[in-house]
Amino acid sequence: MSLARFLIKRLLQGVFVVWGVVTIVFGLRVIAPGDPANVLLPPDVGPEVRQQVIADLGLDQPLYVQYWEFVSGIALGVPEGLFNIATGQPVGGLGLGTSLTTGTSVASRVGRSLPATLELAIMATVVAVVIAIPLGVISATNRYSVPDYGATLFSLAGISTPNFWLGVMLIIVLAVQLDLFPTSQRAIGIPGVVDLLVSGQLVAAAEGFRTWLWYITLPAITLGTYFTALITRLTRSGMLDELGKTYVRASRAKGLPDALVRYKHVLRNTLIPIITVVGLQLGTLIGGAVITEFVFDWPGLGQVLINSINSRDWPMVQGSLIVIAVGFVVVNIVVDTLYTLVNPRVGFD
Amino acid sequence: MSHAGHRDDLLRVEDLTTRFYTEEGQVNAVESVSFDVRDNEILGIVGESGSGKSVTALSAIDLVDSPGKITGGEVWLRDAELAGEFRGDKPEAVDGDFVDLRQLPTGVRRALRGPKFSMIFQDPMSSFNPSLTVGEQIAEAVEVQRRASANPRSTRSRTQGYGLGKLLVDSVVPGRKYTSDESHERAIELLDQVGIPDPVERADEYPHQFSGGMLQRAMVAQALAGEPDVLFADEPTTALDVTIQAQILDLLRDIQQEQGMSVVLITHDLGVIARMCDRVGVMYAGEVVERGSLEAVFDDPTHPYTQGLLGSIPDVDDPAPRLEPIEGNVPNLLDSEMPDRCYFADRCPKAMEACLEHPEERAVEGDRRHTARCVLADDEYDPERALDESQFEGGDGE
Amino acid sequence: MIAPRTIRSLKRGLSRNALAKVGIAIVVVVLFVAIFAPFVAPDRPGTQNLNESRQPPIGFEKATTQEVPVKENGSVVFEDGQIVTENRTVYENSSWDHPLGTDGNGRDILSRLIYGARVSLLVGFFGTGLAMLVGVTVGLTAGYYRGKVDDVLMRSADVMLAFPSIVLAIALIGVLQDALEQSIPDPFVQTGVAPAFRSALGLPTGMPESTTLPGTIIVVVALVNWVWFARVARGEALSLREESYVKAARALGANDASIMFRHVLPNAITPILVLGTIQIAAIILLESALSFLGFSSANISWGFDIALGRQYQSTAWWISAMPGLAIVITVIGLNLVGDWLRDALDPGIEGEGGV
Amino acid sequence: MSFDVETDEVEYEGSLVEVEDLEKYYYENDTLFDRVLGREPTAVRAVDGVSFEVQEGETLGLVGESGCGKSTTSETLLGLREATGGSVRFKGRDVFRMTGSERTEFRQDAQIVFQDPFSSLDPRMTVGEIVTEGLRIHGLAGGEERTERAKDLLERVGLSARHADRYPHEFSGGQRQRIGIARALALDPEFVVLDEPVSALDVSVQAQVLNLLEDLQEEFGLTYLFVAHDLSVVRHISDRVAVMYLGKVVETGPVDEIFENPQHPYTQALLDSVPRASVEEYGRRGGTLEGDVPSPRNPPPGCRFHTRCPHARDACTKELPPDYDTGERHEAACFRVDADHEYWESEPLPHASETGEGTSVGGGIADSSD
Repeated sequence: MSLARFLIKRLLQGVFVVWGVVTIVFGLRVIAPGDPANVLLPPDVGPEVRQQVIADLGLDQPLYVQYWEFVSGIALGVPEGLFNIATGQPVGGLGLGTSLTTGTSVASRVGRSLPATLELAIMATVVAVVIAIPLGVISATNRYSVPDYGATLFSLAGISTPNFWLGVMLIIVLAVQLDLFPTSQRAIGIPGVVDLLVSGQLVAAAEGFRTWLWYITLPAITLGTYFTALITRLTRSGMLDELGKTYVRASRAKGLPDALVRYKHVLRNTLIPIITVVGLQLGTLIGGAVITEFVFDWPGLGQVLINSINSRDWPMVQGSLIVIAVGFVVVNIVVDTLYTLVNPRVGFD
Repeated sequence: MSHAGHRDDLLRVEDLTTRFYTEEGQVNAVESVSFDVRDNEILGIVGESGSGKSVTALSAIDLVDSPGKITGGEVWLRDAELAGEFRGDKPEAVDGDFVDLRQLPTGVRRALRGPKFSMIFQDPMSSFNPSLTVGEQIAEAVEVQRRASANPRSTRSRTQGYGLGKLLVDSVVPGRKYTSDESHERAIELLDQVGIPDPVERADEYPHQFSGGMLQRAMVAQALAGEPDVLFADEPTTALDVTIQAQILDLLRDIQQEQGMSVVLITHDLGVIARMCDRVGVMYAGEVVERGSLEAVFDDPTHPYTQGLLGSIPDVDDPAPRLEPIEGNVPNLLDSEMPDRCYFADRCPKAMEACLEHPEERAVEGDRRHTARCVLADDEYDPERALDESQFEGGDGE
Repeated sequence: MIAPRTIRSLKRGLSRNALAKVGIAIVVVVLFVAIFAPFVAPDRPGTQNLNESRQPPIGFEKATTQEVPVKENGSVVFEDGQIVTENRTVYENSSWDHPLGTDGNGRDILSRLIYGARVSLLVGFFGTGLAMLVGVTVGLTAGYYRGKVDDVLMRSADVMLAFPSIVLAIALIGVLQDALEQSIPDPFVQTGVAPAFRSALGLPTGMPESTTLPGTIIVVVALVNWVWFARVARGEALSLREESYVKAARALGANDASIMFRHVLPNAITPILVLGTIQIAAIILLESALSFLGFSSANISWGFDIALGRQYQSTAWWISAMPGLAIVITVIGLNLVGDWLRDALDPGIEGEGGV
Repeated sequence: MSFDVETDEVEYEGSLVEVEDLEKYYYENDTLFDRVLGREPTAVRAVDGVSFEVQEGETLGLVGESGCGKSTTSETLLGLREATGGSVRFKGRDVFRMTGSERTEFRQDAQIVFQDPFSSLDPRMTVGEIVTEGLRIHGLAGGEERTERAKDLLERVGLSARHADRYPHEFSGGQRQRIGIARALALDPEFVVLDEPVSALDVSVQAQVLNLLEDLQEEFGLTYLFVAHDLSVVRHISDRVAVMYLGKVVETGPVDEIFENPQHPYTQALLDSVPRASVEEYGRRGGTLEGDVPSPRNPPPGCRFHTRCPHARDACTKELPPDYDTGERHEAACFRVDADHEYWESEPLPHASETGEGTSVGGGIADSSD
C-alpha cells in the first residue's frame, strides 16, 4: 500500500480523534455542576447581561443543537481560518468564538501565543535528543562502569523531579543568587526562532539571538530534563535488548568491527521503536510546557490556558484545549509516518 | 602434549571447557570436549537440547558472551603462516604448523572469523538485521575481508581498522559508505552461487521479504564471503520444512565439495547426520560421550546413550511396533548438582559399579578412531556388577 | 495469591540490586511517616508563629546585615525628614524545634512535609487504583474480543491521549471545582492515642483532626491516566488469548468470562502491577503540579507549599526547596521499586506511563 | 474411573468424526478504516475445502509442512476457531450447530493436546488444578474427589501424585506434555485431537510420550487425530494418513499404502526428502522439490502443487484434480492416477523435467536446469 494511502488512513484516524477531542471539550461544559451557562459567564455578571449572552450563544437551545453548532462552527471555521493565515490576514475565523474577557477572537489570541510554546517545546526536544541518545548509548555499551551508573542515576533523578520545582530552584540558584540568567519573561521584542522561521529573516537577528538564547535557557532546561531522562532510559534499555539478539552474534561471527555492529546495526534498530514512544510522550512535553510557562511567566499557550481557566473565560479554554490536542494529533501523524518510513519491516499497509 | 593426530587434521580441539556463571549457580555447559576436523570433510555433532553442542561451536570460534566464559582447553589450528608468525615470541603456542588459538591475543582470534571460520545459525529470520537489505549485509561480510587483506595489521587492532570516527564520517558524508561497490557485486555473485533466483533484485530486498529456505541460502552466501576453511552450521535446517531442509542439505553438500572446505554440522536429527556426515560426535550433558566414523557410531554404537538414541527414533521405512525410549530426564548442568560419576548412569540400562567414577574417553576395542566415554568401550556388561537404584544419591529418580 | 516463583524471583532480584533496597527503604519510610504523622510531626502543621517566620534549616544559619531604623526609647529617629538607619547584623538562627526551618508565616516546614506526604500518597494510591480499575477493564475487553470492540475502545483511548494529562486535568478541575471534597478523620488523633503520646513526650498537641482528601484531583488523575493501563492490559490480553492454555480451557467448555478471570487476568496482573508502581510516582508528580498551580483544594500539600515559597525566593530559598526534595525522594523511591519489579518479573512493558 | 455423564450409547451411522468441505479464511486489513477506504479485505485461505473421516478407535495422521493448514483444521474441527464454511459431524451431529447440553457433551467427548509444552499449561495454576479444570467447569466432582482424581490421572500418565500441588515451571518439556495429556483425559473423552504433541520434544522424550499415547488408546479405546510434520512419527502411530498441501488434502489412505505406494507427487517428494537415520542414507540427495510453498493469499490456479511438482504439465494449471480412488480406500488428487486423462498429452511445464521419473531435480548448483 503506498505512502499516500497510509497518509489518508492516518489522516482519517486523526480526524476521528479530533472529532473526539471536540466532543470531549463540549462534554466538559455539560458535566459542569449547576447551570452550564455559569461556566461560560464570569460569576459577577448581572442578570440581564446573562440573559443576553445566553440568547447570543444559544445556550437555551436543546443540547444536540448546541453541539451541532459547536462542531460545525469549528469544522467550517478551521479552513477559513487557515486560509486567513495563508494570506497573511488577521486570523478571524477558526470558529473558536471570541474571548469573554478580552473580546478578541480566541483564534488570534491562541495563534499569537502558539509560537512561544512551540519554540520552548522544540528547544527542549533538541536538548533532550542531543544529550539523551549519546548518554543512553554510552551507558548501554559499557555497563557497570562509572558513566553507566552516572547516566542511570541522572535519568532516575530526571524522571522523578517535578519540572515546576526544578524551574523554581533554577531561578533561585542561577538567576537570583548567581544572577546568570533572567528570572522570568521571554526576550521581549526579539523574534523567537519560530517567528523568524515564519518571517524568514534569521540572519539579521544575530545580535538578538544571544539575548533570545539567554532568556530561553532556563525554561528549556526545566522542560527538557524529564524528556532527556526518559529518552536516556529508553535508549539504554532498548540498546541492551537489541545487543542480546542473534543477528548481533551473527554480525560478530562475520568479523564485523565493533563500531559497525554497535552503531550501524544495533543503535539504528534501537532508535526506531523510540520514535513511537517519543511521539506518545510529546503529550508530557506539552503538559510540561504549560507548567514551565507558569513558572517562568513565558507568554505561551499554556499560560493562556491557565489564565483563562482562572478567569473562567471558557471559550478561550475551549480554544486552547482544542489547539493543543489537534497539535498533538498532527505531531503524532508526522511521528507515525516517520516511523513507517524509517522502519522497512512495517510497510505502509 | 603430543598431537598425534591424523595427518590431514585441520582443527584439533582438546579438553575445551566453557562455564556459565548464572544466578542459579555455575552451569557446566561444555566439559573438556575434544574433537578434530579434517580437510574437506563434514563432521557431525549430535545431541539433544541442553547437551552443549551449540556452545561447543561458539567456544571454538571464541563467540561466547558473558555470563559464559571459556575456562580451559586448547584449539589447535593448522595455519603455517600464523605458526611462523608466533613461533618466535610464543613458542609454547606453536607445534609444527599448528597454533593454539586460545593462547593468541583476542584481536588475532577475532581476525580469523571470516577467512578461517564462519558460522550459520538455526533461525535465519533472526540472524539478519531486519532493517538492512540482505545484499547490504552480505556486502558487509565481503568488505570486512577486502579491508582485512588490504591492511592485515589494522584488523587485529581494537577497532579493527574501522572505529567510531570513520563510521561517523561515512554516515555523514553522502556517497561514502562502509561497503564498496565491488563488495556489492561480489554479494550478488554469492547469492547466485547459493541458488537464489534473480539475485540482483533479491539483494535489495529485506529479510522479512524472504522465505525461510531462501534466507537460509542467503546466510550460507554470507558465510562464504571470506572463503572460510571451517564452516560451523548450528542446526541449519531445524527451523525448515522437510522438503526445504532437503534443498539446503544438498546445497551444503555441493558448497562443501566445490570449496573443498570442512563443515561442522550441529544438529539433534540423526537422519541429517546420516545423510551428511563422514564422522560423528555424540554429546550428552556437556560431554562428547562417543565419536568416530558414521559406520562405527551408527552400526556399532558402544555408549548406551547412543544406543538409546538410535533405538528411540521411529523408522519411516519399517516402523517397529514399539519404541525403546531412554527413561528419565536430561540432567540440568548446575555444577552443584552434577554428581562426580558418569552423568548418564542414573538413566543407563547397563550401569555398573565402575560407572561411579567419572569415565575417561576410551578407544573402542583398541580402535583409536572410535572412542566412547564409557567402561563398555573395552569391557563387557556384567549383570552381577550392575548398579542398583539405591546407590544414586539425590535426584528425583522419576 | 502471589505464586511462590514470583516471590523467589523478587528476592533474587532484590539480593542482586542495591538500588532496589534503597527504593524499598524510601517507600517504607515515607509510608510510615504518612501513616503515623500525628506521632512523628514535631509541630502542628497549621499553627502560625509570626516572630519565628523564615527560620533557616539547621546548618544554614547566617548573619545578614540589614538596614534597620535607629530607635530612641521606642520611637524612630528622624533627621531632615529621613529615617536614620544603621547596618545591624541580624542573626537568622535555626533551632531544633524546626529542623527544616519555618515558612513565611512561621509554620514548621518539617511538619507540613509529613502531613503533605499523606495527601500525596493517598492521591497516588486511590488515583492509581481507580485508573487501574477502569483501564484494565477496558484494556482486557478490547484485547480479548479484538475486532470492532478493540477499534472503538482503543480509538477512544487515543482521544484521551491527545490531551496532555496536566492540560486535561486543569480543564476538568476548572469544570468540577471542588465538588468531590472528602475529609477523612485521623483515627489516631480522634481516639486520643496521638495526643496522649505527644503530651507524654512534651510535644505540642492539637494535631489536625482530619485530612481533607482532594476527591476531584483523584477522579481527574484517574480519568487522565487510565489510558496507560488500558494499553498494557490490551497488549497482555492480545498475547495471552493466543496461549494454548486459553485454547485448552475453551476446549474444556469454559466460557469467555471465566477464561478472562481465571486465565487472562491472573497472568496479566504482573505487568499491570509494575505499571501501577510507576503510575503512583507519575500521579504524585501530577498532583503536586496541580496543587502548585493552585488547582488543588487540599490545605496541606507539597506542590502548594512550593508555590507559597516562591515569593521568598531571594530571602528564604528553603521554603520552596524542602517540599520539592520530599517529592523527588518519594518519587525516586517509587521508581526504583518499579524498576526492581520490572527487572525481577520481566513483564516486558517498556516506556509506558507518563505524567 | 469413568466420569462421563453419558449413560445410554447413542446410535449413529457413519464414522465418529466426519469433516465435510471444511473452510477457514482469515481476513487481512479488515479494520474500520479499511472499510471507509473501500479496500476489499484480502482472504488468507488457510483451510480451503478439507474433507476426511476418523473411524472410532482409529488414529488418523494429518501430515503436511508448515502453512498447509493442518493445525487450523484441527482447531476449527473442535470449534476453537470459527469455521468459514463446511461442516463437521461428531457422532452424527453437526458440531457447529450444537447448543446447550449437546455442546457440553461434545466438550466432554472431544479434547485436545497442544504442541508447545511451555504455553499449554497456565503458569499461575498448580498441576492438580490444571488437570481437573474440566471437572470443575462441568461441576462433575467436588473438591476432595477432584484432588483424588487429579492424583489418579497424574499416576496414569507416568507422573507421581506428589506433583499435584507443584507449578508447571518445575517440570521438563516431556513431563509438561504428560500433564497436558492428563488434562485431556480428565473428562473421559472418546476423541482426542493431538496437535503436534511431540514436535517440540527431544527424540528420547518423544519416544516416551508416543508409547504413553499408544497405551492410553489401548486402555480407553480412544480415537486420535494426530497432527504432525515428522513423517517417521506419523508412520509409527497412525492407522490411516491424510497428506495436506496449502489448505487442501492431496492424498489419504491406510498408512502402509501411503508410505509404500504413494500416488501423489507431493507425498512422493515428502517421503524422498526425509533423511533416514541409517548408514545407507550417506550422500543421498533429497532435494526433489524446488522453490518455496506459495502464499495462501493467492494460491496457484488448478492443482496448487503445480508450481513445484516435478511432473507438472499444462493440464495441471487448468482445473483442480478430483480425489481419484486408487483402491483400498486410498485416494489421491492428481491427474496422473487417471491413465486416460488429457494430462498425458499436455505440455510439461518449464521447471518440470520430463526425463527423470521422480528423480531429484534438486535445487543445488550442479544441475539446476534453467
